[in-house]
Amino acid sequence: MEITVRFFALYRERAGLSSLAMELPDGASVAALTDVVRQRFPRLAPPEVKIVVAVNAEYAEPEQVLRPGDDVCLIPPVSGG
Amino acid sequence: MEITVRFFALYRERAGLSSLAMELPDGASVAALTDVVRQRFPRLAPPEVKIVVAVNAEYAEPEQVLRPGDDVCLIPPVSGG
Amino acid sequence: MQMIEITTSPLDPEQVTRKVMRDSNGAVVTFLGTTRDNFEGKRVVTLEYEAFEEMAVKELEKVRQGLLDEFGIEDMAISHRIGRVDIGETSLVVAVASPHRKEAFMACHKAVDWLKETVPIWKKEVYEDGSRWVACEDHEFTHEHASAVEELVADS
Amino acid sequence: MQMIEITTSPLDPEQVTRKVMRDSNGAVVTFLGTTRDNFEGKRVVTLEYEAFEEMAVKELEKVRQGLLDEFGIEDMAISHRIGRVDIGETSLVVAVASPHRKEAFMACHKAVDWLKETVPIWKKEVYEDGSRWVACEDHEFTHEHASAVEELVADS
Repeated sequence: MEITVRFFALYRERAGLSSLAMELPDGASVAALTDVVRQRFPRLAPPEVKIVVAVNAEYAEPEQVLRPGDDVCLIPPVSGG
Repeated sequence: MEITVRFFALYRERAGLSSLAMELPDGASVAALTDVVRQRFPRLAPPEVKIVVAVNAEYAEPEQVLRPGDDVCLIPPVSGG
Repeated sequence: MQMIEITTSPLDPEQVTRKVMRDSNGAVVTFLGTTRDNFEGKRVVTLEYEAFEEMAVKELEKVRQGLLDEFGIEDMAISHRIGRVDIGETSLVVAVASPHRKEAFMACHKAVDWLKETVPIWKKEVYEDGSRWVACEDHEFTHEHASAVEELVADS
Repeated sequence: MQMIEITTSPLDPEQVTRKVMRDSNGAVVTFLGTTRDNFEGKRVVTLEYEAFEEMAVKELEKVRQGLLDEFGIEDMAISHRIGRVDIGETSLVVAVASPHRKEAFMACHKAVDWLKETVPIWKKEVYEDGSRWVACEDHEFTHEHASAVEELVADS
């Protein structure tokens, strides 16, 4: 299945793009997605930093299964306020 | 010596006056003053409520000695804010 | 600039807040005490505040200086309105600014608690069928609570 | 009335505060987050905020509803500015009102702490010689501190 991933702020600048359509196996989890993201963009985040993912504008656990059409966003460490 | 005592808020209403010149022995303390005040105005404050006194716009301890010309004020329980 | 003010005029919270804002501060906490329309189920029509002004200014300055010292900050302004204050109107504004927010929050909260205990200002609640001088405020942020919070702050 | 707002326009703290004022409330606490002119000794020229807006609104609503429930109060408004925010300007306004002051102070402080941890908004500090995305805020009001204060509040 194809999943479009959006990048914000620090991740957008490090990846050099704001969204990317990625091909993933059907039933892939959030953890599978972040593994692929780390391979594709090895400098996105250091290994000790968890890449946080939001699916359809809600924080997602690593086990969550992705579906075609999901709005998937990578969330760098937040710093609002 | 003569000491002028000022009454505010609740005490002014209970005493029915806003200031009163009182004759006290030379060297009288704040505690001596409040004793005289309680005799003169038995309904000013119940016995379990301490009558707080300010001398020259500072809170005064019961032992403080009064001098002629002191600005002496009776301070009912405060409720600003 | 006058950081302590007792006035019969309506208070302008924004003006009081502006007094404490500086480019080196990142946090501003403003407290407004407003006149509630009820007290223990009774409908309050209006409030009347009376002050021993000369002493109230001195006591407010002690609150201000004590908390600036305690929290190592520089910016606090307090304005108290006296005379008649109608329902929904503001009787008290305390504005505190600091580089980081914890100090501003703690100092502002303690300022309100402290001034309610020591500053010679009195509030009379006027009901439809009478009035009464409020004897004591809800001393919610007790000394024990305050010192416990201080310890937490020191630990964190 | 819109109690959560993310906007590129300058914030009006008085307007946000007015949203939470009601005659049954006696206390209003307003927090302003303002842009400091320095970070770890470096001179900051301006800040740029970016948001994942749809999610940020949802997360701010969780903060608001969670704290209204926790403190049993009804009135909280949060406005966050995004885009460029110059030194001394306000990036965040949190206004909380309640019948008594303790709830307003605690809920406002916790709202700021909470939103800084969960809401997808990012701050870029622009210096004279470069810029950086701020990785994490000073998480001063830690979960341990928060729960300890909760116990104190429950005890008092």
